Amino acid sequence: MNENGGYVLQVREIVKEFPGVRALDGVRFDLARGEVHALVGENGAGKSTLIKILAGVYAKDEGEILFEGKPAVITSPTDSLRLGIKVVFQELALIPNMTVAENVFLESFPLKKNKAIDWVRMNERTTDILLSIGLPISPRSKVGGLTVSQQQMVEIARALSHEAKVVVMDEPTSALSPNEIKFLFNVMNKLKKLGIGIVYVTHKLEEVFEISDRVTVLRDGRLISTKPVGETGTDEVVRDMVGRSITTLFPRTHPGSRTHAAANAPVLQVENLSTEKKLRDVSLSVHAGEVVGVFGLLGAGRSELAKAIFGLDRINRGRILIEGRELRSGSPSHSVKMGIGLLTENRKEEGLVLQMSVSQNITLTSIRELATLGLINRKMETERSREFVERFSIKTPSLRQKVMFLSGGNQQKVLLARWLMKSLRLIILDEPTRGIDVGAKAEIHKLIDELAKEGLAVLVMTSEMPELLGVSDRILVMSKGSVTGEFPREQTTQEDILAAAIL
Amino acid sequence: MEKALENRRVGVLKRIFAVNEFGLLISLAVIFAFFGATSHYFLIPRNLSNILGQVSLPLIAGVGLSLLLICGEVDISIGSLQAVAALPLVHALNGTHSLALGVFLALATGAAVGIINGLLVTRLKIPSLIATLGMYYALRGAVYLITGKVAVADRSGSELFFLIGNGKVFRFFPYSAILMFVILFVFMYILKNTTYGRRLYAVGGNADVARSIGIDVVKIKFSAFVICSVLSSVSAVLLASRLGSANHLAGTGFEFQVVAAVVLGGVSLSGGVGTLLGAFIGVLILGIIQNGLGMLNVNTMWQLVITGGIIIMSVAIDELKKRRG
Amino acid sequence: MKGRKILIFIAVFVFMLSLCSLALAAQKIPKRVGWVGNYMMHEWYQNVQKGMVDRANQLGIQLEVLDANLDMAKQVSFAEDLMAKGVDVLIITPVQQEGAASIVKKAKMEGIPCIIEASAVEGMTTLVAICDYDCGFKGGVETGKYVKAKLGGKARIMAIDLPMLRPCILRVDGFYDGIRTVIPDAVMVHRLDGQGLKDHALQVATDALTKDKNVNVIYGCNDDSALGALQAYRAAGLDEKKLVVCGTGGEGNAFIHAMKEGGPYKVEAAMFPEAVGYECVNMAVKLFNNETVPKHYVTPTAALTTENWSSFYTLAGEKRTINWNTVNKVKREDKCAKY
Amino acid sequence: MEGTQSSGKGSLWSKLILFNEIILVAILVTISAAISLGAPQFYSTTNMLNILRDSSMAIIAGVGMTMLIITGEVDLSIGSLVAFVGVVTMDVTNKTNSVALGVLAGLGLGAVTGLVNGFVRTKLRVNSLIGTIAMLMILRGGVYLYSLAAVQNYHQLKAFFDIGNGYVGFMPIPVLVMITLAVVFLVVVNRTVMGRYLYATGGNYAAARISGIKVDGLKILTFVICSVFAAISGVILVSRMNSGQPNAGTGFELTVVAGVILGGTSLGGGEGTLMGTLVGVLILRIINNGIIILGWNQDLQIVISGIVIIVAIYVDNKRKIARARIIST
Repeated sequence: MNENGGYVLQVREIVKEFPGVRALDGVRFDLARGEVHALVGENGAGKSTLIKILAGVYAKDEGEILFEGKPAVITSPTDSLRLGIKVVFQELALIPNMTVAENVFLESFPLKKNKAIDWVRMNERTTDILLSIGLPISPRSKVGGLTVSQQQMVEIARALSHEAKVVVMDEPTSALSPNEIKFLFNVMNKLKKLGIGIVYVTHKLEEVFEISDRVTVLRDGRLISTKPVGETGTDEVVRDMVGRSITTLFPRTHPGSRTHAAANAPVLQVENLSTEKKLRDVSLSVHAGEVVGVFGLLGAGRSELAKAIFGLDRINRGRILIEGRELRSGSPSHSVKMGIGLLTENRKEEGLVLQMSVSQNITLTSIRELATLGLINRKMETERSREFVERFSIKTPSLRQKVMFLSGGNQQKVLLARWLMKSLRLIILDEPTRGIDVGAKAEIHKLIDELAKEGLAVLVMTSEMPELLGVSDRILVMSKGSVTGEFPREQTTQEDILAAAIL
Repeated sequence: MEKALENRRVGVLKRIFAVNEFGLLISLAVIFAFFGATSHYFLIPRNLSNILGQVSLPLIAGVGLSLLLICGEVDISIGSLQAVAALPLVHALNGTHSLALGVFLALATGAAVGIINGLLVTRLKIPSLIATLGMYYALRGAVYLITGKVAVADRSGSELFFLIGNGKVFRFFPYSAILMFVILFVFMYILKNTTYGRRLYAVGGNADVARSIGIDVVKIKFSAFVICSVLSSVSAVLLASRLGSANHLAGTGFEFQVVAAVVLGGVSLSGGVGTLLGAFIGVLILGIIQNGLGMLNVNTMWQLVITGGIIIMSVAIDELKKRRG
Repeated sequence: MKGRKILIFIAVFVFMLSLCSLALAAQKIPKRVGWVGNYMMHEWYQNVQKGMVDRANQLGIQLEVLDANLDMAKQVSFAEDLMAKGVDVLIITPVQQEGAASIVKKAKMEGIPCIIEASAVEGMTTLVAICDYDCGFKGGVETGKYVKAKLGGKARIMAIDLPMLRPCILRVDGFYDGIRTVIPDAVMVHRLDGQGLKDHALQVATDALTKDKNVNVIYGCNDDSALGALQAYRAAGLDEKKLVVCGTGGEGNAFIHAMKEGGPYKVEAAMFPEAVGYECVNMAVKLFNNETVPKHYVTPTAALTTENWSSFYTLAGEKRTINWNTVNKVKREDKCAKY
Repeated sequence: MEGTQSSGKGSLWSKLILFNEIILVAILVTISAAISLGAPQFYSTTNMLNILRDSSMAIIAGVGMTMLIITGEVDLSIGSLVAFVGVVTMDVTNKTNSVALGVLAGLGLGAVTGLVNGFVRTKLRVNSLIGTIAMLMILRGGVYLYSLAAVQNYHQLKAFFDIGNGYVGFMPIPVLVMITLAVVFLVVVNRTVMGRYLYATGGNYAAARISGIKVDGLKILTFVICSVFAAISGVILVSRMNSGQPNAGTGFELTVVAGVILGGTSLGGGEGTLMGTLVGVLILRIINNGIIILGWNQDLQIVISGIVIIVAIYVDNKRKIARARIIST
């Protein structure tokens, strides 16, 4: 055992090829017991390919995997689970219509002698496991009704339910609020104490340095560096990731509030807005050329506010004014006419039309402008979309490529392009950089800045503190469906914001 | 705070699910009461026992179809199967006078068809609606070709064969109904308390997830196809008994009747959702409507209009509830 | 003098009346008769029902009509339902003859007399129906005569069949044999499955005419089939002067309109649905009184032509009325040539 | 995902792969060739025109159905609608002695039906598969309530006869109607904003809605189009039959849906082409026609249709996989 230095998992010269691309090119990676090993890199660097191989989703072309020093054959998800490798993907592997307990024991339900499912034991053991990671939820509740972080915990509970030795986490925090992240880190430390090795895939470097012991950087399918976090720093890691050093993550060239807010009338005015869903008496205003950041813990009502302003949800009380004219609620098509755009937090479900091409997705909202008498001018369509593909440097083999084959970052850019092709007054961005790599993040922040500069009113809902402080001119904090604080960016601290967020 | 949030959610869900079957029961009760009030004959024991016998056919097939729908697939070839499966049964009866052999052959035929459907969908990756639509044509045509459109009457004189579809215990409880309840309860148990049953839901709820955690999705779906076809051929046996023959016209429109019934019972066409209790109620509702309208001598035109209307209304009400939560 | 005559007259009259009433009293009348039809929305059965209702009303019988609507399972269920309702006599029109055997058996067990209409069923007591083969035969003969007289004696036939149902096959066979008694070298060019529906008949006939449009006789196992094929013939732009059409059934008013038109529709092998219904009720009464009845009670059929149809039916608007005394004069087979 | 070696780089091959209807066309050609071997009459112009005239009804209905299925819905009620429209058209023509009014009434009925179907789907949220099966029953009952007997053609108006049986030059009028509609809607679906919206709505309802598309309105409109097109087929059929038959159109809905599916339109929505539907319907029609011309047992019609559907979809799936490869590399 010791000849492999207590490593629970060793990956040697792994190669994986897809038609046209070499996704992994002789990557080495190893993980010790009770270690958190961060795995970072831009999209397309090969992170997800690597963990998919560990999960048994893909089969490796070359190289070998040692598990506890012994060569391991992983050809199917079952194999990797049997070994004791548990991968928690971003798209959580849960069945919404089934209970927590069922999801925890989905691979193998506890059975009675007569092979019948032992519901009592299943529920008890689930409760125990959940308590052991400090999550007091009923094993009988349907997973569909849980928050994202709770659902993650259910997956981790699943890992514990069949004594996993390795847990791989694919960007677990991208959908979590700060204190949920704290909670997750506590759980991770608990796992460490149990001697479980954790592969931690993330885009948030600050987290890398907070939780992990070592960090490995991949780029273009190659291994760039593996260092103990003590011996490296953010800039170095970023340089390794993108191959160049990014000057600044949060460029700001637009004048910001000071000039505008005073000067012109607000583009968006929300007065005592209340909805069935959640919102209680929310009032706010956004001016042209201003970026307003809305912060709130999960369940605070950020997304609900975004949807309500856009007119997706019917409102009970209050009104929404766009440049003084009242917005008819419950009719998105009307909102779009009024010049509002919404980028929702879940790209795939509410954004992209997956089986449509890149260009068709880009032009979806503005197709009318590209048509005469309803007839689409194909030439114009291609030109315009090409223009945006270049301006946003969207990586795609062709405009005809189905958007489903693009990486997360590029998909997000496609959606931004869709809205920016239309001339808007106000754009609402809900978690615009969720699950997007550093490089793309920076580009999107740059775009936000440009939008404001062009005189758009921008409303950014985010749960990422750096992003919030980075992009916004003004910061609104929400809690339990109402606005609990407003700060100008200049004079505020994380503490103030969090204080308001948990009011 | 999370706990509170959590509990509220669970509460809501609990209510929804309670309400769903409850709502169905209400409509069932209303319909039942209506016919009870309007027809002197509806509530007499004799008629009630008839209803039990009559719904047993669509329900037995409906159990199989529900399993299939729950794991995210569908089979519309079951109508044609009614005609196919009866052929070997009656031939065997006439030839060997062995009911056991006949039934075995009928079920075997069903299994064979199920295997074909399963292969088409799981191996050749053809959407089940299309694959089984193809089989729906192919099987019916095959029966016409084989029989030359001449029905095969049962000449075995086997009393038992007559009884399985027509007989009643204590002149009240139809054999077919007993069989129906046995099958219903067995599969209720399987769905609730066996790994296989829960995996059906898992696969229907999200096949990718199921696959990713090592559930053999192909095997599960495949088995569901076979079960569905076998149960359909069980109802085919009952039908053959009720018709006293293997009939090339048997089961025309049966597939839609069953699909409508189970969907009415809240089994989702998109998979992962539904209970056999719901399916049972759905079948009962349609069965009672047919019987009741008959008792009132309502002509076919109105029967069609009313049945169609009730289907739309029931589903609409169900949807409304789902949205209300 | 005068007065006594009148008295005697009255006495005699009263006596005769009482005799009649005795005669009536001798025969019990069932209170309720139930009928499970196979396809009540079809015009044929609408007219069968007309005949049934008329007779039932005359005898003061309550008639209960249910419709299997071509669903055999439903037919069995409805038969059960009627028995549960406790009807005195059951009339069944099988959706498919072998499919009704168990109903007959059940009725026997219940001791409810059961009449089969249209097509024979295993173990039945009695069948009320036409002779399909003979009906087609008559049509064939009449058509043959027309061909000999007007179309130069060569007959090339397109028959629209409904192989799904035995009776239809018999009709087509009968027609073929019938026409050959007049024109021995008549040829069956096409024998197609039109599913008894006008649109399907139209479609298959269109295809068949493409294969070989050298046809001068169209026969349909029911009126819709014949008329559908006629439409195909017209659409193909063929000469209607060189064609004769013979339909079967006289199910609705369509054939009367067609004959009035003066087109090629010259012969109708009529099966008088009203008579069928009428006789079914009579038979119900007989069975109810346990009288002995024939295994097959044959109802009249006749070949109608443009000349004589009006003596059987009168059409006012869309309401047709059957002329009983001509129909009752029609000679009936005592047994069918083929089953 | 699973490997097929068909990702050939041969440019001709890839061109073929990229051409959506290649498989169908291939099947069409093969079957036609096979039939004409056994029966030379098959290639007679009359037969070709007959096939076209007879398919025109299913194709016209198929155009509407394809659009509807692209939006992720389906309409199984058209079978009964065809009969109802026929009866109403015939009856109104008799009463008013005007073909125009009769046709108008028929199409009006179609539009209303479509409207109802649309509302049942979008407002009552009833799954369209179930909702329209119910509507299938309701309409079939309704047409018989309207008239139990087949409605005869009283005035024998020339115009009425011509709708289904007339010619313009050598071209049967129904075929002309079919071609016009097909061409127009090929453009609508492939080149217009509405077409794009159809695909978007079927592809991702939520996304389409957020993109400012009036999704429910669009669906209702498509239901109406589908029903009106079915009604047009109904009018053609009644003219060809020369009487309003309440029992007409049985199984028509399945013929059309089968044709659309065979044409490669996925029932999931968001995918499909009118070209495919055109070829798909033709294939099924030619199978029926061929078997009669060959003088085979007619029961083979449904058997072979069933098998062809399965095979075609299977092969076309393989093609789609290969296609995806070629584009993405």
